[in-house]
Amino acid sequence: SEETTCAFRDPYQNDHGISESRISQENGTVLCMKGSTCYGLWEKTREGEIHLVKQGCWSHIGDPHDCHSEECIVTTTPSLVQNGTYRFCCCSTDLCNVNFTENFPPDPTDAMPFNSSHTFHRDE
Amino acid sequence: QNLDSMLHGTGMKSDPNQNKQEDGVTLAPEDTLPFLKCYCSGHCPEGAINNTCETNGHCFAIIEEDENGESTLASGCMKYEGSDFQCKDSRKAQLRRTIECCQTDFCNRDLQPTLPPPSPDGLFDGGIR
Amino acid sequence: RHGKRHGKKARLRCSKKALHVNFKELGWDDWIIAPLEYEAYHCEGVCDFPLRSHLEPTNHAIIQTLMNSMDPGSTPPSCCVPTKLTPISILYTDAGNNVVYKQYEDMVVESCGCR
Amino acid sequence: RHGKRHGKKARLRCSKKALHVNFKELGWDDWIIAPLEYEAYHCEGVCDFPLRSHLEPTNHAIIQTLMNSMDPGSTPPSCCVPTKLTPISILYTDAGNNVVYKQYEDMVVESCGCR
Repeated sequence: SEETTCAFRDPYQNDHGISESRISQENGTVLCMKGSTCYGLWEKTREGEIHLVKQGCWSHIGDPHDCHSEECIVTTTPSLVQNGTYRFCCCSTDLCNVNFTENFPPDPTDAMPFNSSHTFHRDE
Repeated sequence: QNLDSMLHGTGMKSDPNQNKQEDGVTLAPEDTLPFLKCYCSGHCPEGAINNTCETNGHCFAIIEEDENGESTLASGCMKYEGSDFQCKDSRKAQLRRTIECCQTDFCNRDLQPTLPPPSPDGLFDGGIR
Repeated sequence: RHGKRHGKKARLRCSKKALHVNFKELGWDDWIIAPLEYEAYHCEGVCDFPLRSHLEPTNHAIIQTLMNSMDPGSTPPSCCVPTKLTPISILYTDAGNNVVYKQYEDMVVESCGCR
Repeated sequence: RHGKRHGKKARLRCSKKALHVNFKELGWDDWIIAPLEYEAYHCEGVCDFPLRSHLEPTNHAIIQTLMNSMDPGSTPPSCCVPTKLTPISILYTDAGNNVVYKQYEDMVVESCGCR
């Protein structure tokens, strides 16, 4: 598969393993190695506000079925980190990680259904 | 039967610890040489002197209970690679145990981890510090 | 009768098997953000004589296998273990609660062999 | 009680053990000139949690060990195998009855680990 261009954001500058030459700071993109996909991480507060946390290359997929969709769709229930407010997704087309949609089973213990299936845009 | 036909003259190098440097990425912690000295008991490396081992990761102490309810305290060296996983351990291990990690010379000599309380359903909520 | 043992359960030879790892079940969904599960595979099965080439045996494994077939009581067989592994990417929060993207090496079995 | 288990045989942890190889007993003294025996060592013992640094565990071996301690029935432990091997030189006669000197790689265990 060809190289993929992904949206890139790493406020902590602590990504391990991405060489500077592949990052274009002006338009906030990164050229990912062959076979890589894109990922995005957002924080969605209880009030529904969306904050971009991180975006970049997802180079090694744990599960062969993961990350092959053309859009960035949050399909798994978020982890407990940050009280479950993080939204993670990965996808395989150029700049597919600019925004995300949610489509995961609501957490049974959660009173308010916190998942709705519509698109959230990148922080401007 | 001829050893030659079975054995290969120039066998494959099986050095699992090649230095994994990729397009300019500096030496990762997992590839640094041992620098930390730890106290070891229970299972020291071959040739260890004065119960001392060396590592590029963490020292640890672990208390664990065996099938007969007998508990043992052991300590030693843990490699950097995978220490995220080993120091956090899993709370769902079948046998009760607690592991503690630290990163200064011989810091594990005085660690006294305590067993987690048994949980009602027989499994326990393993403690990790 | 090529390769068939009638009446006796064919012994499972060294090969790659499934091993689904669920970080939530390990209790790590309080520091790992993604992925929360992945397929790691594992290696299982006997390493018996002759060791096939796809098992990439070392010379030592070949010698040990021969010694085991001569006297199983005194020498254990060689062991079925991963010979090629690949990494996975993990997003997690570190001790300072920073979100870190890291490539963890040797997390997924690509092939098994006798060593 | 540091590291002692009274009354119960301490489980043998992964370590290097003797394995004396005698080419004569293998019936190879009709083509191997020298050496006719050598010490190959072998690796034996349990790989249990936590995997010490001298056992050079891979991340996969660590994850598999953790999964085994959660459910020994569904996931086997990682295996104690050679992680460093060294060669030996052998003098033998080939099919054309020529005397050949060859270095055979990976014939002697230098260190063991869990994989």
